Amino acid sequence: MDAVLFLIFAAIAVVCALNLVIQTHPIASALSLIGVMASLAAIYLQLGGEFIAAAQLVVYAGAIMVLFVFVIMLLNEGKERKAKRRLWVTIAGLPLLFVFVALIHFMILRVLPPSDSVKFGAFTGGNAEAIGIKLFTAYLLPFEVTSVLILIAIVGAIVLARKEVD
Amino acid sequence: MPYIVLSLIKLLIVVLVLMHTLAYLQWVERKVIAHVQLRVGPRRVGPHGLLQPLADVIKLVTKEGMLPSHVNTIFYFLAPFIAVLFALIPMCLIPYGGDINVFGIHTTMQVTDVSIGILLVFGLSGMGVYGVALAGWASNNKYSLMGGLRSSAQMISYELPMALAIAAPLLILNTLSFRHIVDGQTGFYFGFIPKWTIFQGPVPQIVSFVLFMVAGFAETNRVPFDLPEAENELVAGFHTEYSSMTFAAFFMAEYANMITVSCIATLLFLGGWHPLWPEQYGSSLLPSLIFGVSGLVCFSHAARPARPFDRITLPVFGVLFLGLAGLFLIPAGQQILMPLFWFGAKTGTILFVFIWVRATLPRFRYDQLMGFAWTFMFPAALINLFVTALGVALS
Amino acid sequence: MQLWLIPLLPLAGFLLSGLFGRRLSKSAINGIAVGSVLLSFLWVLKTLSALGAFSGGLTGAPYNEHYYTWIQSGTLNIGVDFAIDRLTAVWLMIVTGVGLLIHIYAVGYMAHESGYYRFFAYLNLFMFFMLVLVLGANYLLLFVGWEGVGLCSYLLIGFYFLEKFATDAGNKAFIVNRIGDFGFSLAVFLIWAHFGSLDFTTVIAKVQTMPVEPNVGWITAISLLLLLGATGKSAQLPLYVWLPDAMAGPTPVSALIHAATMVTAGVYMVARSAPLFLHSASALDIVAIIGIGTAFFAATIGLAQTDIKKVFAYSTVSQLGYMFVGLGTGAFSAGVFHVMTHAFFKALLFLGAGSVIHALSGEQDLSKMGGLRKKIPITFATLMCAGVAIAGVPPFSGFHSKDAILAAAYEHAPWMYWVGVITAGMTAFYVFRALFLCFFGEYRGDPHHHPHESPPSMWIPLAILAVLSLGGGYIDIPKFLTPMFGEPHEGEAWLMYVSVAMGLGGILIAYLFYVVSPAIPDGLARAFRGPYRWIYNKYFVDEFYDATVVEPMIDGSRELLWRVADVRMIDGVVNGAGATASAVGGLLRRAQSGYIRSYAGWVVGGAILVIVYMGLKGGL
Amino acid sequence: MQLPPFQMIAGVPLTWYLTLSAVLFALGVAGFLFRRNIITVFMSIELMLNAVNLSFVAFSYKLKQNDGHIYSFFVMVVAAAEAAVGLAIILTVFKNRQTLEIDEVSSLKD
Repeated sequence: MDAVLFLIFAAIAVVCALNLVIQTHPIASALSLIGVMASLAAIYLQLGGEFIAAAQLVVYAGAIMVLFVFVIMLLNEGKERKAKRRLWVTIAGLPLLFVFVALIHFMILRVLPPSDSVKFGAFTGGNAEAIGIKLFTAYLLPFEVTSVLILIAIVGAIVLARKEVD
Repeated sequence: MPYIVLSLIKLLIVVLVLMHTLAYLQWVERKVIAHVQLRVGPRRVGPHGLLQPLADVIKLVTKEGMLPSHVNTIFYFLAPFIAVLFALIPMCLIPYGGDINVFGIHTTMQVTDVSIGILLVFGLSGMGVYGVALAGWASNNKYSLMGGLRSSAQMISYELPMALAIAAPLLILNTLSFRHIVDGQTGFYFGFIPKWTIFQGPVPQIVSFVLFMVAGFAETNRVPFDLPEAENELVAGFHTEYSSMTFAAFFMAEYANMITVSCIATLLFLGGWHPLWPEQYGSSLLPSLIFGVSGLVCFSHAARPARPFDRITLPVFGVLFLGLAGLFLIPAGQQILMPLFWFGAKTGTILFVFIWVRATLPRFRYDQLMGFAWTFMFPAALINLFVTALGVALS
Repeated sequence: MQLWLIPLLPLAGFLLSGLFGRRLSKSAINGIAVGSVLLSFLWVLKTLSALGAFSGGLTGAPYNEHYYTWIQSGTLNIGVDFAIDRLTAVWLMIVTGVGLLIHIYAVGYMAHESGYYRFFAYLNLFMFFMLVLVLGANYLLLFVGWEGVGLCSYLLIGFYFLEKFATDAGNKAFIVNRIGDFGFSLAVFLIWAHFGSLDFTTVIAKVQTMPVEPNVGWITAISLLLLLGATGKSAQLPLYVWLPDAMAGPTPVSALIHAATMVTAGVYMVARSAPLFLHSASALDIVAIIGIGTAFFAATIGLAQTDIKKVFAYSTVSQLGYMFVGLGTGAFSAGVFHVMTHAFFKALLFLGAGSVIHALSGEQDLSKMGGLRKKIPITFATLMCAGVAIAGVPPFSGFHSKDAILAAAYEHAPWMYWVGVITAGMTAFYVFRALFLCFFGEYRGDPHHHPHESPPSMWIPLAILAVLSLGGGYIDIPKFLTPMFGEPHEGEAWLMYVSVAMGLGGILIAYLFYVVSPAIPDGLARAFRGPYRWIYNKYFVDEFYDATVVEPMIDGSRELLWRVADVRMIDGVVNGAGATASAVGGLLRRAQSGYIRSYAGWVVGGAILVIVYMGLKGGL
Repeated sequence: MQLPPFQMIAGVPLTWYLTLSAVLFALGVAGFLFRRNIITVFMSIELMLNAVNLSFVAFSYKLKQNDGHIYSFFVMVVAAAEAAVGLAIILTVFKNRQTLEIDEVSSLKD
């Protein structure tokens, strides 16, 4: 059952990610990215990360991507024009990526014993309470710093995007 | 796997009930607005227009779907799908009552209980915006685009105060699962004031309840926040180019969102399915009383019919109501029905408020809308949250 | 006892009038400047009376206050300590008392000058550093004060920084002092290396245990280096040249810094480290010889000067020489005594000269004065008091101190006594020459100009100082300092008569020359043209220094350091670095295509390489 | 949370999750390298971040401690900030150059 669920969502994620790369239209890419995120949220649930799953939905899919879609619609650029693709990128890039994945997979297999496997609900440390406690005790300072970062980001975004009032 | 089967059964029930509620909610809305405006409202199809929703559905299904030219077909059809999807999913997470035993099976009146239910519902309903925005963008029409942009901006803006308003009662109840939220509101002060979060100490959450409701209006694009479909500015906003089923989908989505918001409000602030006053003062007799009285009223009207066919219809309703009243008196039925009754009553009240407001208030201007969100709602919610946190910390 | 208040009050004054002076009114600045000095003077009085300095107390070890550890490194441990013993007490009284008078005087004198607040800020700052110098309980604090007063003197000499000569004089003073300070700092290093501490008490205690050095050794070296510093600050041979030029500054500055207080810092330093000198056979003699040489030398120059302030400046140099004679002949208390009396009458002389200049609105040339006796009677009277005091006429202050020094000198070496006596005669002569030229005879200045008496804020300090320089001799400093420098020994009576006779003789000759028959001096000058030209041109010392030291230095800097070291080497290195960097950058620029995706490609490649490496290395 | 009754079934190897995250990451890189629309490139970055998050969560499952979750939470927050600023920058770029072609904004000048 676990395997089935995982495979379903993993398939969705990979297909959506591929779509993201292949599609020439930003909106399509954005939607497929949302798909990736949603399926990842499901996978997080499977890994016992309830809070992270919810955060994934609320923050990523619910807020960030809305922002993206908003901007895409605002600019409404349309399809990506077919331009002279710089050749070496294609030639070098694709094999490079395959090598990349292969290497990582090789390493993963080498480092991790295949024995340990994921069972749904075997790890409950990821519920909101545990995360909250950890976040406000051990990781208090990073948390505060991050909030300051957010504040700065807000100000920066406003400064950048507002019309110059002459 | 009994679990799966059970879930499927529950799902079926929920969907059926929901669909009918959606259909009839629209009838109710039309009726209520009509009466507010001193009109009669739909009454041709069936007695008191009771079959109107059926007619509408048939019409929408059979009507030809217009596909405007130059639209981005995929997204054009994807949009209503997304909208409906994310409007309906949250229904699976909402509990309508406590634990029950039916035919020896012990289960809960809820499709699935997630320990972070409210967060999940929040996230999912937040994703409904894609439907609207995409629809606006895909139908290749400047009014629609305006509508889509407006709705996405509006949703993002109002999600903040909404989240903050939700956070305050969660602080008091100290859980994220709907079930525990409701359990946290059991009991009464001095034996008669219910321990709902709007009354519960240390800090009664009336403010955040109001804020939540206002934000809910905005999230569901209801009057006075229905800028995305402001007729007099944008024809019909994001669904200008939609007709027949696709249009119906958006319609459904809007009502489903309304119901979701009302349910969350009920669960979070109004104590879910807990009665308004304790058993020993006969709260369990209330439904029988109401239905009984309405049944008698029906009979009395049937005696002096205003319209000829009332002579047939009203007695039927009278019997129906009296039957319901009897049903509520059966002890075995009570442990299932009472929670549903109270839950439905509270949710219904809130839905009525939705309709009432729509019939009453004018629409915001767009800048007012945003300004309201950022300069009033957000600070107010923050302050409320702060005060609550202070109270919780001190108690 | 809050010793720190004493220096900090003037510092506060400096900060106030220095930071906000531009906005403050003149009266406010007067209040701040004079008030701060007055307060610190009163605090000095309170502290000293509390320590029993006036009632025979404070005889033993100095009263010390430790504030915090300033430098703590290895065995080097220097604290910010202030200490008071009787020597310090004398200086505290002189500095704050005379300083107060001169501040009051300056209020009147500077009334019409621009940069009013600047002047008083500097003056207060000087008071602060001088008090730190006097109060400091170790050589480093002493050095801090030492440099501080040097800075203030530089600033105040160059106060009229629009005139070239003023700035030049400032630079000269500063640079010449550097030579002395160089010696002083070396001495401090040696002291630490040799005694392992810089606190006066420790150093002196350690010295007391050592035998007197028969011939040159550590202690002699230290003493001579200290002496070098002293010659710089106290304008002794060969470094006296800066002091006469220092008269470019306003007259109160000349009175306070270059007559009464700062220039006596050298004396203070030598007296403070008396045990060091006493433990070296040769050092003391050298001190004495330098002193007497300076005294005589400066006196001869003073004979022929025509600028009134220059005359007094050279007399200052020569009087300082006297003090060193006192120190060098072992009569430290006599030297200190002379410091005090000299502070009185020399300050008075300068302030009086200032008053004259003020009356003539800036005229300093003696040949353009004369007959001012009637015009500015108070100034005349006070200056006369100063004159008799410096001439050593009994029973006035100068007589007592100078007599004590000469007696000690005779005991040390008779020839020194005779030179000293002659110098005393010359002193009396040139001082009264100046006074007669100024006050008697006919008014030789611009006839349309009408000299006027100075305001009370100026002549009241004059009057006070006059009283002090007349009666100051009865403040028996040698007796006061007995616990530190031992009993002062009385010389035979005839020595005293001779010196007094010389003094009176000098006055008489001056009267004869410049009042009775003014023709004689010109005749003499014509008769001995050669020597006169030498004296008149100050023995061409400045020219000599220019030729031997300054010019070679400048040429060397220009030719070697600038043309070769700076342009060729340093600039070469810097430019070379820059050129190399730009060349490398030109190469690296090719990678900087501006196409973000190519950068990303590089990053991915790098990541893969890393992974491959780790995989091969079998790490992880 | 209440555990559903099918937890006794043998689970999924952890390596699958990590491989999935590797694949997603590689796809993100690919998108970054091949797409020329700034926004798409930006989204590819987000994809990479997601992939990394996945491995964080997977590892914290292996180690049975939720630090990984917290890291991925921080990643999300930072991503939010990044998105806000980045999109604002994109808007400005578009305002100044009327293009989203990443190769046409290759020069730092003008």
